[in-house]
Amino acid sequence: MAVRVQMEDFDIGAELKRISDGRTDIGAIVTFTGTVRGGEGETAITQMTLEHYPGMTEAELERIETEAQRRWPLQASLVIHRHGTLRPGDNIVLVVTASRHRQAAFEAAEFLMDFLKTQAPFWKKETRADGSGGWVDARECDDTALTRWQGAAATSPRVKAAE
Amino acid sequence: MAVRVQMEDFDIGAELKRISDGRTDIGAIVTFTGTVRGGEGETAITQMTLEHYPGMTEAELERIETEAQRRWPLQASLVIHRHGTLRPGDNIVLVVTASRHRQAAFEAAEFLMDFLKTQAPFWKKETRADGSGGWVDARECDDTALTRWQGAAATSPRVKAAE
Amino acid sequence: MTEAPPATVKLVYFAWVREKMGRAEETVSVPATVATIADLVQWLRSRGPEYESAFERPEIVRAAIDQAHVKPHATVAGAREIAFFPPVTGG
Amino acid sequence: MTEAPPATVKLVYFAWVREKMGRAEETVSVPATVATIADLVQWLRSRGPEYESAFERPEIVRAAIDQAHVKPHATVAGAREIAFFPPVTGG
Repeated sequence: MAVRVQMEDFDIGAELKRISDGRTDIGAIVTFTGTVRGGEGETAITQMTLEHYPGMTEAELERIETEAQRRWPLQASLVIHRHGTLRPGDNIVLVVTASRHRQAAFEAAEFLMDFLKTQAPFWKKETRADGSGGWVDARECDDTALTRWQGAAATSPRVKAAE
Repeated sequence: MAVRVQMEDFDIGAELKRISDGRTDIGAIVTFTGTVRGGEGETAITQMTLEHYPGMTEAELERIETEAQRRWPLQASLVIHRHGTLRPGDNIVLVVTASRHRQAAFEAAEFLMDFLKTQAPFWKKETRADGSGGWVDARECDDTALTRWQGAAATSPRVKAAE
Repeated sequence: MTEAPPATVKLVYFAWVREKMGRAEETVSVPATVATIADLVQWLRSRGPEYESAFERPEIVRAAIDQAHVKPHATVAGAREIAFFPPVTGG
Repeated sequence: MTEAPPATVKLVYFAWVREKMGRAEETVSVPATVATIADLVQWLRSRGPEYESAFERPEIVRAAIDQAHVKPHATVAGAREIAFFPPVTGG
């Protein structure tokens, strides 16, 4: 159960090893990795800079992680988010969830990403090949994605059935 | 786009590197790893043997992967399933999906696992600490999980909105 | 039913079906009266105690023809390999 | 409104709010008539062209009090640090 905000890249294999080594109570591990997309031609992204709100970022990520743990029976969870200047293909974010059953791991990972996308204070600025660029606009569908978690019980019926 | 059925373990970090290295068209990568759970006391699992139907296994996994590619815009996908004798903590299955957006990657990974669980010809036999054990019964909730994919269009409305 | 000659087909068994059968595969001559998987199961059950045991609850035994899942009403004509196995439990 | 003395509060800005403001943070004395985030935004807009530019469309600027998201009607009394920023775009 950890959140990290860092400039350095992360090593997914090493993080998974750290989470699951020596443990026999985990049945399902889901990872989500978000990466910088490049695009092509004049509007290709050459650089992506991530600004964040030190202090609040960590607090928000911990709050979201705690809420995921409250809703699903998680054996482990991890959120790593990078800031600073990144290039196409670079990792931005890693979410890992471990549970006894796959549905809890999948749902918790999606929940973490949906809330991270709309609540964690990060802002992306793009630089494009033609010199244009600027701050990335928030996507309305990210807000829409949140609505599916409204009113969800501590454990969803589907997960309960799988226990 | 690949399926592999093997006795050897897999290295998630290496597989992810192989999928995403040098690519800038991927924005989201989801992995699912299924592992052997151990339990405790007399009923603790000491060993898990996976039997499969060579030939049909590969054919089914490819069929399921092709269907996932038809339904979601995937940049890459991978399914690795082990057979033979495994111990608690060991990896059983790896599913990787890569797409431009997170919703497609999440949904495709869940779809692959739901169909793999009910269609791919694998059978688990457990050995427990007290000498008991036997063939694992199929779980009814795995069949139930399939129903959510019925009637889904080639691309779900939620993914379409995110494009 | 026409008086067609018996068809030769390879049968393969997995998991507890294989264990109850005491063998992983065999080749049998199926009488022409056997049209579907359900017919084949019924015919196999008459062949001995190991078949009777393996197909004791035929509704839970799954089948594949030439490595593709089929239902009990699937026709077996032309099949080269027919598999019987419990519900799958991989993943 | 009571005639309370002005409260001193640290303001922090991020992303294009920071750029339009030309600074990342400042400490201001907020008159006691400012009760809510919406009041604070209205008062800030009167302080100069950079504030006017940053809060040109106040409905899209988000706020946090002491590092927790708040709505425009949130009360600012007792706040040590108030942040203004665009909708977040991480992940």
